[in-house]
Amino acid sequence: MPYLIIDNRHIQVPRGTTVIDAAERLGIMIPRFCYLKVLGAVGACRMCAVMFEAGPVKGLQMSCMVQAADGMRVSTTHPEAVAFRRQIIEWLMINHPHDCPVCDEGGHCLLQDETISGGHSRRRYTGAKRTYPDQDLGPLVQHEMNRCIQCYRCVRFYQEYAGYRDLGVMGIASRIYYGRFSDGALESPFSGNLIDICPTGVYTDRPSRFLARRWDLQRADSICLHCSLGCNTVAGAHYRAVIRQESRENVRVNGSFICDRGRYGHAYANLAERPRQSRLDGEPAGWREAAREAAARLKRIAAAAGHSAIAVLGSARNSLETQIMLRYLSHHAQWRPPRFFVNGSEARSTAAVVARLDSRLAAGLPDLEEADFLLAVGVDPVNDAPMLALAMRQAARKGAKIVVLDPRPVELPFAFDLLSAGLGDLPAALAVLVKTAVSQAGTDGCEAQEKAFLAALPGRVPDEKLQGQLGQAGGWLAASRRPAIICGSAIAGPELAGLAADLALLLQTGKTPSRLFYLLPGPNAFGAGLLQRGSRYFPSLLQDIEKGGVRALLVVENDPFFRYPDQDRLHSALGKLELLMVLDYLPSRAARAAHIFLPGATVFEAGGSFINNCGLLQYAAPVHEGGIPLAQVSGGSHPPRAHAPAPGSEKCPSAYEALLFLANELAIRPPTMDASPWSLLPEDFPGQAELLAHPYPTDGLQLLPRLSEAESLQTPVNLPTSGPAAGALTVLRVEQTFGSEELSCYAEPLRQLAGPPLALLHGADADRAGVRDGEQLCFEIGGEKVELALQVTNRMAPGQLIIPHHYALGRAACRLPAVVAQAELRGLTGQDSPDLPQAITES
Amino acid sequence: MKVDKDKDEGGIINGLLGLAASYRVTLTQLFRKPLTESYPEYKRPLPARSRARIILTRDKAGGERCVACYLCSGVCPVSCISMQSAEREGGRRYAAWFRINFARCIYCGLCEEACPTLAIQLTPDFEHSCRHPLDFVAEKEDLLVDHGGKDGDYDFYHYAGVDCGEGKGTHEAELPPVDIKSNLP
Amino acid sequence: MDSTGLIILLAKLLIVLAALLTGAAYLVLVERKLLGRFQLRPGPNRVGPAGIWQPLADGIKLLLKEDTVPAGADRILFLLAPAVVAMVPLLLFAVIPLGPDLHLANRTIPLVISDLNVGLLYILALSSLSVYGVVLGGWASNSTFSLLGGLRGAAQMISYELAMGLSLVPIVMLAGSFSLVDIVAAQEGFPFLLVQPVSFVIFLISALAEAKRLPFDLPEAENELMAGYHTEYSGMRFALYFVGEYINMIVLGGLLAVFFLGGWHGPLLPGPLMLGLKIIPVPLLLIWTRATLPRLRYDQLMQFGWKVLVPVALVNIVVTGGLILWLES
Amino acid sequence: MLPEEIRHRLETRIAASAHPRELVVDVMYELQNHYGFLNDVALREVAELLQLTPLEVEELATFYDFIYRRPVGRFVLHVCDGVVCWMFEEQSALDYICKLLGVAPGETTPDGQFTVLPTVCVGYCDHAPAMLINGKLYGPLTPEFIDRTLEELRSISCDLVLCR
Amino acid sequence: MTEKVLFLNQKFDRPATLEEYRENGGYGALALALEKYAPGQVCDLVAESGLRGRGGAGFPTGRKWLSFAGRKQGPRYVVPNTDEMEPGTFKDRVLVNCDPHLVLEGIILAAYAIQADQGIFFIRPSYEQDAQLIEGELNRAREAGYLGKNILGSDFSFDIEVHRSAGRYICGEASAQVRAIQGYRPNPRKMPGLHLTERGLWDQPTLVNNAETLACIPAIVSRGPQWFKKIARTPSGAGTKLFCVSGRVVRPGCYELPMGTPLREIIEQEAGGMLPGSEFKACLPGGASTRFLPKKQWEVPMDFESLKKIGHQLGTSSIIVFDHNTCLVAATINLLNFFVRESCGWCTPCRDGLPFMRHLLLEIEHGRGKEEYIPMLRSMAGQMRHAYCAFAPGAAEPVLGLLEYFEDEVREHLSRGKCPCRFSDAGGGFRRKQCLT
Repeated sequence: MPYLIIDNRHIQVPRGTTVIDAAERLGIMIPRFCYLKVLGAVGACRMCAVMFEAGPVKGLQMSCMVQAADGMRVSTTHPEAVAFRRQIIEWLMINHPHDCPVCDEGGHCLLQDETISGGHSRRRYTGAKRTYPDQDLGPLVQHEMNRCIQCYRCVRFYQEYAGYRDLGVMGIASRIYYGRFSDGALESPFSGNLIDICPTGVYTDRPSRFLARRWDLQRADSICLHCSLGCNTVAGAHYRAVIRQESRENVRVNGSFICDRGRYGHAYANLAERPRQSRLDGEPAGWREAAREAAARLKRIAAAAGHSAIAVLGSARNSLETQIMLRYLSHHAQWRPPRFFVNGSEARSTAAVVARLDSRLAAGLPDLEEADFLLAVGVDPVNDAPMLALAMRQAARKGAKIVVLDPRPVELPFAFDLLSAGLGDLPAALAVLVKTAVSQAGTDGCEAQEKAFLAALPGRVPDEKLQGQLGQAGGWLAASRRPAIICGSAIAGPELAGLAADLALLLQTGKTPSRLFYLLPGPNAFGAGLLQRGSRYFPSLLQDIEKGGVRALLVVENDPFFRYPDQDRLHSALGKLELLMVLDYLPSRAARAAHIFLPGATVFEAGGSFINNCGLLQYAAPVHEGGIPLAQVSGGSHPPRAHAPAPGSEKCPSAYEALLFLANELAIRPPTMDASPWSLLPEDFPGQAELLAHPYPTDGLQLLPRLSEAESLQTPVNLPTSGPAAGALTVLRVEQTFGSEELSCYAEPLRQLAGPPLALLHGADADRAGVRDGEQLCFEIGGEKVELALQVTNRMAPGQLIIPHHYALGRAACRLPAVVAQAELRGLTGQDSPDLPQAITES
Repeated sequence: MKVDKDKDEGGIINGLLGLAASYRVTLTQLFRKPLTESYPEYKRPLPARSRARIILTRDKAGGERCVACYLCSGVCPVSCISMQSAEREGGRRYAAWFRINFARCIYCGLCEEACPTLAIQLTPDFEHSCRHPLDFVAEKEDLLVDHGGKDGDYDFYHYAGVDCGEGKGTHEAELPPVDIKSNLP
Repeated sequence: MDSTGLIILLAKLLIVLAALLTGAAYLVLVERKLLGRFQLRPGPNRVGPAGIWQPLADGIKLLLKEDTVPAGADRILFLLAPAVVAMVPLLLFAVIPLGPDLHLANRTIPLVISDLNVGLLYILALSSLSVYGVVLGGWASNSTFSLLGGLRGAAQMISYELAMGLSLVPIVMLAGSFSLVDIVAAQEGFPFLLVQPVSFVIFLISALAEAKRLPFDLPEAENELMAGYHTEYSGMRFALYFVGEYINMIVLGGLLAVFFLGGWHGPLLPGPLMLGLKIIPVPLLLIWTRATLPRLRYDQLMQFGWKVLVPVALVNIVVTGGLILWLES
Repeated sequence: MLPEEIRHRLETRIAASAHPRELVVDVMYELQNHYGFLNDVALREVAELLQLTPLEVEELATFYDFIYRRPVGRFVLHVCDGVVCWMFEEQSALDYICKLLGVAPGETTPDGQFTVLPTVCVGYCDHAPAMLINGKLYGPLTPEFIDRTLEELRSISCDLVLCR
Repeated sequence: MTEKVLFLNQKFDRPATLEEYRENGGYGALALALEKYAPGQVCDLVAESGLRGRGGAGFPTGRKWLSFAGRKQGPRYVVPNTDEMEPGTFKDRVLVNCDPHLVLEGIILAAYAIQADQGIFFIRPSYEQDAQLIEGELNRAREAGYLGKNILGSDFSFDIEVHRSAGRYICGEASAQVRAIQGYRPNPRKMPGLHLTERGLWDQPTLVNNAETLACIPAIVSRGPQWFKKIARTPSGAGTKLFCVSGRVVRPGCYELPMGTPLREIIEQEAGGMLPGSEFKACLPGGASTRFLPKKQWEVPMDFESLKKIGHQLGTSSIIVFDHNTCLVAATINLLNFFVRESCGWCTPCRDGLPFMRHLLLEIEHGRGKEEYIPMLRSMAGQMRHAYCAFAPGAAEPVLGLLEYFEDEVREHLSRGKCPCRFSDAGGGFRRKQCLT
């Protein structure tokens, strides 16, 4: 632990800390441009020069390039250092344009700050300024090269840190140019971080271009809801619209960055078509009026058909407060327990994850970065949860071996081994891999139970090539010291999640501290999983509706039509309901079909707590009051002068408040008058005591159920070893980085990037079907047609047809069941032949 | 108490004499001619730098000078300026709408100080009164004038180094855009 | 009292009231005009020629203004306080003799509304009452400024009332009566000013302080307390404070004339006119003083009242008494 | 398109290399020689051969001065303007050549024969002033020498390519 | 006649062949070393000889080699640096053209000393003719068994390939050169506390040495380090040195002379003195990135230490001679022009500071200078020493020299409001600027 003195203040820092970081720990912010802690030091800008007065290094040195050492005495205010830094600023400014007033960075610009704080105000350079042509970098990032001070941060992040190779540095000397080879959208799904990283205005936020200054924004700490990772953000609203989201550093979750889906996915909050008017049987009504009527009808139905004729559907995007209230309400009103998932597979997977993830195993993204072997099963990181890919890349950069076991043609920004296994083969393949690893590492110290478990695992998969690859990967796993298993839940069922946990446990008993990392189907799926105990899944509820057992359905922030395969069934079932009440902020189909609709508040207006995939409870603070954005009220010209609220702009209560209102109307009084959501927590909820003591932990609270040893290794070992019969295709509906997630698919720039949907097919299957790459295919499903361009690739597992959830596919694509066996496929297309050409007809 | 002692040094006589002298001074003023200029009958020409009604000026080519940088609204101590910036065809930044609430304005002139483009200027025109407070809210149409006001020659976009359709490197003290593919070393 | 006497009394009252109120109204104009000229401006000159209708316009304006009562104010006291302030000087004028008795159609009409044998005590008593107007107005407003103004007013008026009362003792000693008619009568030969200059000065200063005018306007010091005890008043109630103040100035002139300048006694002119001539310079002097002197500091004000005026007045009493004894003996 | 023979040769070399990226300059030279300069098509081919992105090749191509990203003539005259040559001719050799050929520095003669480029010291200071034509050094330059050399070059039918 | 080490086989009109080289004892040192010396002993010999790097920095070669002991296993590389692009420097071209096998033997000995597996001969594009020569000679050496598997029957295997650069001065910097070879942008890159000898090419230990340095090795091995050290004329020097004399002298060229030969002697005797009509005004003693050396100092012995004592550097020992007619402000502008153009653009002082300095000097040269420019130039040139690599400090050296020894000339520009030189016809038939005074 080196002990040094900076500006006459003493500090002890861990070995390997640079002097610039040591100073930062003391609160001394040494000016810098090229240095970023996560990217490391390169010493290009020379801005962080300080004077080393004593110790192993002497003289003026860059504080980012010198590691703290014992006996150092450093002065950041030494006249020579100050003079040098002033000189650097002057050099940097000789070509910097005079455009701060029209630059979106103005007001939060590092260059601006350091120029002013350095005292550079008079231009001594009389020569002309260098200019550059700009490039079109796509809908997210605006390029303005004239402002560049050549700090190399952007390329270092883009190429070295994120691993994408289409933005770089060109030219030489004072003609250095940062850009792409030619105009075009940046390929990286992390490109938005360039905006945060750039110390000046070369890269600025394009969707919010020219909309506001940072100082005018209403800003608050928020949480990204576009996947289950729970990345931390800062959202900024202006004139009643959320216009910008930036990453917020949290070393436990996302580090310093966020992905573009998270950064730009907030457009749903500002939609012109966002429902803001309560409706009663299709007619506009006041919010209270509608809510009272809802309560009255619920009472009537309960009186007529019993309490259990009322069911509740929450979602994985509910805040935890809402979920708790839903459960409390349905419990005390003696309704059916709430469901949170439309998709039965998702519900079961989440249940398995919540049941199996415990603190011994749970890893966060930073833990993955430290792993030396990563095994990802049933995950397509860039598409499912992009920030996961970034964390995996950091592990890869440190030399970790990475193996992905998935049916999809997974692309990642680093070198890895893709083992293509069909969806049905995944559990078996995983079992084979781990069995190989454990047997290679030796099973000493294993209890009999574990040995039996191991023995029961399948030892082979049918595919010879895959078998070989699995053996090799098993060898790497056996040799690793800090492995981690990443398991997805988007396509794979609960068996995989359970097996992954078993295997992680097994490896841990084998003296390897292995970690486990799950992905979940929603920002608060973990909360839903914790609260859905005892409740059955949505499909069974649908049956009850059809049978007439359920006569009222309360849907809170969910749209069954968005993902439920059989749209017609859903439609007719919901039509049978006496009361369909929907509470949401999205213009969803369910909202349109509702008898009573109550507009909801987004996370930016209401805030809320969410539990991410690792069981970390985090709080998103409300950012602004909400209401119709000023731009929509005014239609582009100046807004009205009168102070009266615009029609429909009354503040929408959050789902929690709406449910509380409903509970009051139904005479269900919460135990405490202030009605803190946490006071309604079920007693078996993990971390309940802590939540009651510290209701909103600022840095997140790990909520993992305590698991007993007895619960481990419980997966039934008779795993399926093959998928549907030969000749049939398994249809996979998959996430896509942009354009498939429920909230972010409303963001126009992301839709542009998503492009048209593609159907993916293995080369062998395509040959059998006689279709070629790039062909336009027409799927006929129940009389509706879906057109998709076909992409043939051999990087995926054979026997699968991969179709993205895509906003452009509309409701027809929703009808595709996640997995179709041969017979179902036939039924789906309405044809009898089991052969592929009938399943896929050329348009 | 000490103060009084010091003050008392002159004695009562001196005090009374001083009192009398001040009465004399005021009395002599009474018989002087008032200096007042009767306002509506006589309007005194005000210096150009007087701070009254605010205008938005134009550059020489007739374009709006305002680039909606939010500096005036940021510096305004009474928050009477609001605007929405937007991008015009060709990349010029401008104010889609721009509003000053003169009922709030204290005519301090900080907005003019802050304006980097000399767009917002205070004028000597102080005569405006309305019956209804909302009539004091001036929109861009009301604020825009067809001249350059003070320093009418300055055109921010000639120095700013941003491309507004004329192409890079065409403005004051700029080199032609760098061609990174050039064969020249 | 017979009915004629009653009619005569009412006529006297009417005349006095009309003269006082008009005088007060125009005194406002005169003050504004004079202050304007002291400051090299013309003063009000827009309403009518040279602004002569200004008091009328002010009156109409004030009458039409909304009468607001602040939230949390003690409503009754708040409404009453201005009335007290305005009433006190009006009542004071009741004992001021306006001239010699008038003999008309074998009736002797005394040119005084009421010749109280304890007139002087009546004056002292009433002037103490005006403290209430200030204190209650200040307190009832439920405002910090008003409360501070009221407090200052109370302290100041009570302090200077003492000096004022003491300064009048020699006059009583000289006149041998508390009746103002008698005091005026005692000055038939020479005004008391000549024998009691010290009393005159003390009375003048104390009266200035009682009237809360510059340099003693601490209760309403604009730059500290907005408008002091009447900060929260608006419309006619606000005006009442000013009516009171300006009538007070006239009454003060009357008292000075009665106590020190021989009342209505004078050559050539009839009594009431003579009295009027003696009254007029006093408000003018007060206005001149306002244009000349700056406001005192609070501690200076108190020090001056207690440490200078009161002892000097006491000494004056002793000296006067001694002299009277010596002269009589 | 790249002739199969060159492509094959390069692919063989790349396959044999432990670090294919090491060959990027050689491949760029090769394609530059084939196309005359490294145009965008060539650059994409380099990227494809080495499994780089076009950008990664561009990063290098725009760095080096002997990789031509703009069309050049049959002969590229790198006229030295290092301090020693400058001492002898004070820019005049470059001016003289430009005047003679009627082009500005960096331009190519209309007949596509010559491109004139100023260049840093070519390491021929003992024969200053000097220039480099397609990898061959010439010096010391005099007006007569330049006239003669250019005439000779014009009459050469084949390309004198050592390096370009 | 002084001892020759490097130009022993000089033929003047053509390179010496392998046979000619062998006749004079060529490859004897290699055979000797393989037979008699362990790799570490070769390093010791070099360390004992006092040989210092000839590429400009003058780092003791032996110390660099010895640091390889104990480095991580795996392939090691030797990179003979023949990328001399500094104006006025051409010694490596002459050396390679004179005796290619001498350089090759040096490389092989170095490889043996540090147990390298692969040599990469890095050559600049304007030396294409030399690159082809080397490629031919490499084949001959391979055929003769000096390269390849099991050299001369020993168990030491080593081979050399030629890497052609595509230009740019910065590629001469060791870490940039390593990146250039790997196919990355050749920016110098340092990692705190890590040297190339630990993590160089492909993260393996790498030795980057100037070709001339390596060419000294055979003589050191075969004739002994003491002999080598004693050739020098000053005790602080060791061995001989190639001096490139260029500029306004009668016989510009490359001369091998013992270390410590006085500058005046080199110019007046070896280079034949100044051209007719020219007077010595100043010279750059070690290439473009050293200070101007005025006439009063020209008796200095040319070796690292002696020059350092009077505030100069030996650099690449390329002596560029300016005569009394040359405007040194203009010359400095020319030098800065070179540095501005060749900066890799990595760090701020170099990328933006050098153009600023050039701008100031251009203003002075064109008579628009201001008095304040001189302190500005001085301070900026001083700040350059905190740049990332040695490039920018080198670029600032001529400016510092100009301001130190020829400030009067700069001030004359200011006071006259123009350059005190005019154009005249002189020197090789081109118009040339001449100083009026």
